Amino acid sequence: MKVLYFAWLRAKTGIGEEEIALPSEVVTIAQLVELLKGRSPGHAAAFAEMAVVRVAVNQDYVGLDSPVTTGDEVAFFPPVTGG
Amino acid sequence: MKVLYFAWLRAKTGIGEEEIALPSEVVTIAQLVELLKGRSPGHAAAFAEMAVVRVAVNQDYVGLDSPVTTGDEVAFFPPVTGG
Amino acid sequence: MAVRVQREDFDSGAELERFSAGKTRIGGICLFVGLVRDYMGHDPAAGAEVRAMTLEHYPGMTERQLEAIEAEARSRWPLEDTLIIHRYGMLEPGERIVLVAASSAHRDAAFEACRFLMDWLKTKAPFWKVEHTSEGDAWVDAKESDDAAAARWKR
Amino acid sequence: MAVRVQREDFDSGAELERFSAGKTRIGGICLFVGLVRDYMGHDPAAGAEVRAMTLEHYPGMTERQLEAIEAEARSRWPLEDTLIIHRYGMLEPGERIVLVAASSAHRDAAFEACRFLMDWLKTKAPFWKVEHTSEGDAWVDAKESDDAAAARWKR
Repeated sequence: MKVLYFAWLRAKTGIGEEEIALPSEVVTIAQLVELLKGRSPGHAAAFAEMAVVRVAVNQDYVGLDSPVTTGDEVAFFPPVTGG
Repeated sequence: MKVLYFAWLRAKTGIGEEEIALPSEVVTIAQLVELLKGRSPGHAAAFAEMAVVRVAVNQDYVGLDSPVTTGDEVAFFPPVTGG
Repeated sequence: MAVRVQREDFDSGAELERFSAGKTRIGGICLFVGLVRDYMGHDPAAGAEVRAMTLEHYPGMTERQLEAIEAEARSRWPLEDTLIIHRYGMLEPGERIVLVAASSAHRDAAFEACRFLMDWLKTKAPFWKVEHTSEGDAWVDAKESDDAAAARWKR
Repeated sequence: MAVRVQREDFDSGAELERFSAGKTRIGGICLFVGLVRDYMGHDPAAGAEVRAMTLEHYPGMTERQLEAIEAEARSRWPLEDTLIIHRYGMLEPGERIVLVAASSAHRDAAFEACRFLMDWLKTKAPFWKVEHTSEGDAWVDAKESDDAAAARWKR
């Protein structure tokens, strides 16, 4: 699974993109977040306040209870500030 | 007094502008309209339906009960259709 | 802050560029350009073909009213700049009639002021259109929808 | 109907001209251009000076979201044409960030669609700004006022 980080989530994790081997028990975004938090203190910091984290699966917005599978592209980022 | 006509009021009266000697008893727009109606059948036709006639005195919109004096510039025209 | 009433066409692109050039305090510019349509009324299939239109106006009062509308917009919103250009004379389908623009630090003010300028201009600026159509000439009637649009801004 | 996401600047005047050229069925074009401001927050006197900003985005998702926003606008209003251009990369105060435009036979549709495009873009298109200020770099926070503006169009 490809995981992407943007803006301050990228700054906190220290990476823009990583490949994750998805354990079979991880089937939702919320479970994926718990898994990712354990990867580094930076990851834990990035996901400390989920109210300000937005999630996209395959480039569409989804909620934390949304399903994920191993071929998905999952992106985490703050509320957008374009325009 | 200078009286101006625009759009179909100009077309109906047949004139764009005329000088009027204002009788002393004519002190409101409504009285002026009655006076002008008598000038020609075209004038009478132009003022037949006052609901679709707008009035400006010295280039500001006014109502029919507004006062007029001899030095004023009075304009009659339909509801505007610019833009 | 400017009002221009003119027979000749204007360069809407150049006006827009001029509006933004060197501005570092404005968040946005909202601009509207009105063009001549080639059919009468609301339905292209039903309305007679418009070959041209002539815009008559009341010189002096037009500028006065447009300046008052512009001043009203600037009293209602925190605007950096405003511009109104309106043409008169004979215009063919596709030609520009009017340009209004407003810039502000914040986009809501720019959008609202621009729309306000158009809505008030439509019901207050002394212009009249006569359409030269395939069925003869016809003075354009004022629209109730324009009165309703202007009434939105009453207060 | 077009969406462009690009690093380089665009010619807003030329885009506007292209939007109107040869169009005889549209009553009006509404266009909005957003520029980089040189101060943080809402108050030029209180906010730190912004020397530049960098716009990051999510390539692929950005285009997808902008196309969805454009399609939504066209489903809501009878539009002749729409355009969204959004830049990314480092921008200095006064530079153009975004252009949205909508044309329609009727001005209300053009105004509303243009504002809708901006309001939805502001809350849905995956762009993030980091401001390079006299007090260091700072990610721009999303604004509640933008959420409120987008919520206006809920239905």
